[in-house]
Amino acid sequence: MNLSFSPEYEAFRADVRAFVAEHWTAADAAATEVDPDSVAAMTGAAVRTDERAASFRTLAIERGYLYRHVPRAYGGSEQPPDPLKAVIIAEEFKAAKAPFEIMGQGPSMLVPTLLEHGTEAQKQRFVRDTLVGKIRWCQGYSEPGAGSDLASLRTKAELDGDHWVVNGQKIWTSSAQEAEWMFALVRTEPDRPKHDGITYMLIEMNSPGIDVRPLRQMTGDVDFSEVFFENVRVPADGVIGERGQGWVVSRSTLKHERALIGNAALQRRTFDGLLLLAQTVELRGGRAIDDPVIRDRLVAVETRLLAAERHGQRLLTLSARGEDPGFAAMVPKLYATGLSYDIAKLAMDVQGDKGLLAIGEEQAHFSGMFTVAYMWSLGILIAGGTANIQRNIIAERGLGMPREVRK
Amino acid sequence: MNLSFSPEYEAFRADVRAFVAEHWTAADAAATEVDPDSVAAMTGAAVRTDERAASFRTLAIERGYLYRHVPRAYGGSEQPPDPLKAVIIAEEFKAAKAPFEIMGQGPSMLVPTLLEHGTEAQKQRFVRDTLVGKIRWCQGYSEPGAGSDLASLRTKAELDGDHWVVNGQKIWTSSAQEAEWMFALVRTEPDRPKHDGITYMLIEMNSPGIDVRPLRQMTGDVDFSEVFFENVRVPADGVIGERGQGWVVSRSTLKHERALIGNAALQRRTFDGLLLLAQTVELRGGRAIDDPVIRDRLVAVETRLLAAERHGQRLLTLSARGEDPGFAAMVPKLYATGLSYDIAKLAMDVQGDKGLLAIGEEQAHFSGMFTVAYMWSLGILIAGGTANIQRNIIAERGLGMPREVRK
Amino acid sequence: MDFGLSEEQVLLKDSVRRYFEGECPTSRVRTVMEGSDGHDVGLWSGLTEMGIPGLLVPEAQGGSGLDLLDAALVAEEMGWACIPGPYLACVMATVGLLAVDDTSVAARLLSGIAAGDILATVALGEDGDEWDADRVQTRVEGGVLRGTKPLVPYAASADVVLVAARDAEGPGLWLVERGAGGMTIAPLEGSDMTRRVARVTLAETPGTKIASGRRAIDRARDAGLVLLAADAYGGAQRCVEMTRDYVLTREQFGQPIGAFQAVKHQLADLATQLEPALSLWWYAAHAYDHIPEDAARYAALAKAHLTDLYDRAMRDCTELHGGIGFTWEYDLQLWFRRAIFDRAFLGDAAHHRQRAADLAGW
Amino acid sequence: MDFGLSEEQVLLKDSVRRYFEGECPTSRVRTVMEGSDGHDVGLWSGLTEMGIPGLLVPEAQGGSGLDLLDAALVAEEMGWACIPGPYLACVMATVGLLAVDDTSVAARLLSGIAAGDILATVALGEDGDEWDADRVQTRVEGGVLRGTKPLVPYAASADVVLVAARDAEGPGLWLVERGAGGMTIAPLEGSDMTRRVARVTLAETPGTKIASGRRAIDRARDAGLVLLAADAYGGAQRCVEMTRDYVLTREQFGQPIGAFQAVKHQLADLATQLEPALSLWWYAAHAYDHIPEDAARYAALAKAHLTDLYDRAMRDCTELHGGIGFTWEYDLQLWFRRAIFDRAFLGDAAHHRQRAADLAGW
Repeated sequence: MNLSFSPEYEAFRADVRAFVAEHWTAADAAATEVDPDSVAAMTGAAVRTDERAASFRTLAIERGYLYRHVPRAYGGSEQPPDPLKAVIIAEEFKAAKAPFEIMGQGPSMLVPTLLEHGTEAQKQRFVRDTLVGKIRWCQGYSEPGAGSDLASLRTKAELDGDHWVVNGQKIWTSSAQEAEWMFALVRTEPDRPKHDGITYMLIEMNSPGIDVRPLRQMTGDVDFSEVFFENVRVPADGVIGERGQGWVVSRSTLKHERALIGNAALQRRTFDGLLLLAQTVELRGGRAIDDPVIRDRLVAVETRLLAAERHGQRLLTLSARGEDPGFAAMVPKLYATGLSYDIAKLAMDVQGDKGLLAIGEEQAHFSGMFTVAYMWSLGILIAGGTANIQRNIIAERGLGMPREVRK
Repeated sequence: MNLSFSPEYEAFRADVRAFVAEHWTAADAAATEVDPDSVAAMTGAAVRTDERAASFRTLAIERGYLYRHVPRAYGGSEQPPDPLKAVIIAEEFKAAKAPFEIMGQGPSMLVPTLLEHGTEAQKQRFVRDTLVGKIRWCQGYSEPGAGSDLASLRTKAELDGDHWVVNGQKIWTSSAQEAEWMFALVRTEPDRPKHDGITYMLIEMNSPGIDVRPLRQMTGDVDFSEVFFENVRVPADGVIGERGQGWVVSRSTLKHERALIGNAALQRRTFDGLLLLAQTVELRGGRAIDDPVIRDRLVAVETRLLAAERHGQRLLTLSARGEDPGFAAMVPKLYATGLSYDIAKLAMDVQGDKGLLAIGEEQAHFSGMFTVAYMWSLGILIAGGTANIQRNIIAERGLGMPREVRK
Repeated sequence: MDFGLSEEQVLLKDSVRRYFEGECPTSRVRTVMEGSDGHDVGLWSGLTEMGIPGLLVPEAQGGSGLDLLDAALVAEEMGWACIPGPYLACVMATVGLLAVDDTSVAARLLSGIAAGDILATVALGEDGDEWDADRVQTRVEGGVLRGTKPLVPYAASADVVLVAARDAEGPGLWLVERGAGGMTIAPLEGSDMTRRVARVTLAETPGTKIASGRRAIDRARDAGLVLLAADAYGGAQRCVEMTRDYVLTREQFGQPIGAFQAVKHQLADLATQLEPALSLWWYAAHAYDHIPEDAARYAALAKAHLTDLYDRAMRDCTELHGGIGFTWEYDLQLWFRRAIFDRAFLGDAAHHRQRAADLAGW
Repeated sequence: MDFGLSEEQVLLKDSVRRYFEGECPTSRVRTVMEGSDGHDVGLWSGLTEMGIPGLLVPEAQGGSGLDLLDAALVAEEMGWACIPGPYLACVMATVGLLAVDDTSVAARLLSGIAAGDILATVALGEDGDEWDADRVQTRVEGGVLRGTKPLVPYAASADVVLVAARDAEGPGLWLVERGAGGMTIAPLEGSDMTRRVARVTLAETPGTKIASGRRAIDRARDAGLVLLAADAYGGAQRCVEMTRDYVLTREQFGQPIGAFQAVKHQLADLATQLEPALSLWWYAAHAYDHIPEDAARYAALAKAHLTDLYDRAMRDCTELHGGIGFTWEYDLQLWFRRAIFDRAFLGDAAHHRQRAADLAGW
């Protein structure tokens, strides 16, 4: 066990740091500052995608720092897998507030799918533009009748000459209003049961017949939409993988999504805010953090967070060593969702009676940002498969317990 | 809402109190004292069954105070149902430490069954002697392969002339060593599936072919046994209800058992001990109860206990009014089992490092009695159907949710 | 010995529930939420016709002279139906007035409250989550009040505010009329817009002392605690019912999700924890009027326990709903917001548990 | 950057596990439990041959000079296999000796420990759950010790006892040899008879001061905390595995009970909580030797968290076993007892959380 980096990696870190220092100035970094009390800081929404950021990203790709798993032919930097270098790059870019890989569903979900299942033409057409943010994507999986159970999808596509004609409805589509394209699962073989007959399809969002209706959330914000399809025509070549094989094609992307949500960075950010809050708020004549019951709860959630972070280091090590992480890789998401809720709930309690004030109310502590975290912690419970689905997977695939008996 | 008793009931209380004062003297009460620190006090095991107690019970039955639901013809006092009078009698007897109804499985489980399903001869033969403790019973339901799932019973009885011949094994039989008789469920129709073909049978424990093997528990005590049957002969008339109808006959008794376990009296006793412990134990220079985290947990469990107790009063009121308690009657057991564990666990923590000392170790606080409570709280989780079975019942019968899908 | 509701109480509950079902569906709740003052005058006058604001007002002042339990049963129904408005403020002010020294002033106000002519509220807490009468910092000297009350329910709508303050003799209750000089009312946005609060600043504001000592303040607070507990119970029960209905309808993997054992057990656990809690707040309400030695302690216990359960119910019910429960349009979020209010207002669960330990003399 | 075990560490774990599987099934554990001193000399000498008592002893004194992480991996395996004996005492004494001022005495003892000739233990805590060096009451005046140490591991078997005490200069560590005058050792019965404790009374008992200040005491305690965390992890993992195997075998209602969703989810939740906790105690062990600023705090966090989880694991696993898990004959109860020891010894979870908050300077 050795938590420092070897000289080889330290040299690599120095290179990265020098590169960033040269190409992303203090002035750039200052222009990226986000008010630490803001809702954007809490939810991690502040990512720069302007021209300045795009040109920096292009340089960083050339240098081999971003999109390392993507071939140069498609706009990546095509580096041999090295999880430690990846961590070093992420740390250095973050420290300098420099633009990093865009974390949206396009680069993190669609691109791996295209690389694995797409045709040469599809890769050329989409990957590069997606990586630098020129094409933004939304995901069309969930439907009103198919949340956890994607096999029940009803949105259908029928072949009419050289086009598919799509009819149906998607729901919980994030960024549907901004996205130029959607990657979607649609049913193309209605007579085949369940998982069979689903096709993975790319749909341009400005196609006639698409109606995007924003869904307002509990927090009052709009992050999701319903998307309605009425005779939407999609060219026949807008399919990834084989027709009817969408289920298989989609499964690799889901894995990516889960890894994203299971990352403890969001919990760390909320916890650090909570700690500051507890040191700031005065309750009944003393700092909230000096209340022994709050203090005890604070350490208890911090301990779980530290365990999650160290667990992430263990997973990284397994990955760097090329070992199979097995069970260890299955738990982060379920672990993090419960933790998110408990951190946010404690933050609500730490505020005392002022916890009842709304998001954005200036009399509220930190403008009510912890109410966002609290409500989002419930959203996280739901995103990427509910906790019960996670428990099924962990029990069945992780612990080798019998599969569900179903009608 | 009125928590005092009406003059009519206060007059009744005065009668009971006078009766007890006359027939159960201070000397009798003193002889019944149990060391409050003892394990017996914790588990409520101290019940007098000697001659003096038996003669008092006989008088109390004559006066109409005990076994009020049992006809006089069978040794009860045959009173009109009146839950308030029942409560008053229990309170007054308890205050005077006077012998109350014997709480064993005979009076509380077998007697109601006999009264509902027994023949006249069976009632005459067994009820009276059971009520005064002359016949002690054990219950033969559980088997190694049939715990929660009684329909899987394998102990079988075959008719051979005018006797049944019993072969098989029972487990978790409490008081098997002391009991003169067992009431048991045995399979008499092996070709009929599941619940069908089970018969409710009375078996004399000194019959040849019965082997009782004590099961030592986690606590080190022996409260349960395994009972083996090898060609045990039982007279043909030793059956309650119809042959093959044992499942129906047994269900009424299970209801009684659950009500017993759901009662909050045991949790109250443990909590009162815990409170005394927390006020007595010194931790790091102060009373344990002054530790704010312990104090918070103490109030939290006390609140749940108070809710359980008030809930009992609500159920009593519903019963006294002749109203259907519905859902309210289904929850006490599950509620109490979780509470028992949390009270006992807190008691372990309140003791600090001395919580590691064993039951009976004199350096331990209260001779380690809370370790008994802690271990028993796990036993209670299991007794009378596991918590998961309770949750099924509550969800299905209480909340109207769908029954289990099974193979 | 009868630990249950009387026929009159059941009737009161039923009539209130029917009124809300008919008059205040969640569409109306949402309209009031979006309104400027969170006070639906039409709804309130309907309640006034039913005698609700005057439930606790003595018959001599035109009220019904009932107990806090009756008022709490109405609060339970408001929790069930998510009813917006100043009911909590009204009840807290009423019981405060019932405990004052100056009975003539009180009698006038109580008549007005029962008649629906006067909307009264209470300004008890202060910055730093301070709700205890002994820690009030608002000062009275020469007949004028100086201080800040950060969370006053329905201050902007109220005709009179009963202010906890202190003078040379210690804490007491002062009457401040609407529009009194130097009083600034800044409405705040809360997560729950069905119960409004405002920050009230008193700068040399004239007021009339109506009670000396902490009793009137304590009575108002304890009544508030019981009402919040009852509201939490009603709300949590409603959410369990909504969730039960939802999981029986919603199908996934070829069956209603309510057929999955995990879902059944989550709801069974929740319902099992809630059911006995009903008796806890019933008793707290009953003790408030009839068993003085238990009143303050059970009010604290009931508020702490029920708002903990409400929070847990909202977590579990939102999770069981999946995405729909996280939307603005679906009504579950209305109760989620209400749970936040019930939990935070008048001090949180751990604080009341600590008070309960102190009150027990542990 | 490598947060994982080395090949040597994996080998060490494997060889220890194989040794326990071959030599110490639970039948042997039960025999030792029932014995008078809880110390199986044969088992211990087998461990000595493997170099276990000397893992942390410098090579110069015949040990392996390894890290606390290595010792903790052995503790994990002991937790897994429920191994009885004085290993915890031995490690705590060893690290105490590594931190003393008088290195000549330490060198002699460390050689003996590594060779298996000397069994050493530590007497740190005092009545009232006092484990902090600054609160030690045992007094030293004129070269003799006076005080009581209520929970000394394996005092009855030990050749030397390192006693935390205080003289005019403050706290420190004294060496007391077996049979020293005025030392009374009263073995106590614990719930867990695989780790014995005794009450040691010192009445004018001669001792040699080997360390001044609190450092040696703190190091011994922190090592103990990490070892208890590792033991808890191993034990909890073993119980999850036993329970998984049991529910896959046990049939009810025509299927293994492990096919019921509720059972699956209970085990999945438990395993999910346990898995990241491994990394927590790994880091605590690593910090103990290599990251001084994190050492004390992570030791406290790991002990608190892992023993909380062990307790929860025992509750859930016992429940999932049903009646059999409550019997003396079934082995699950051996771990249940071990969980009680791990949780209580060296101070409970809430205490260590409070210490961790203080150590963070919050």
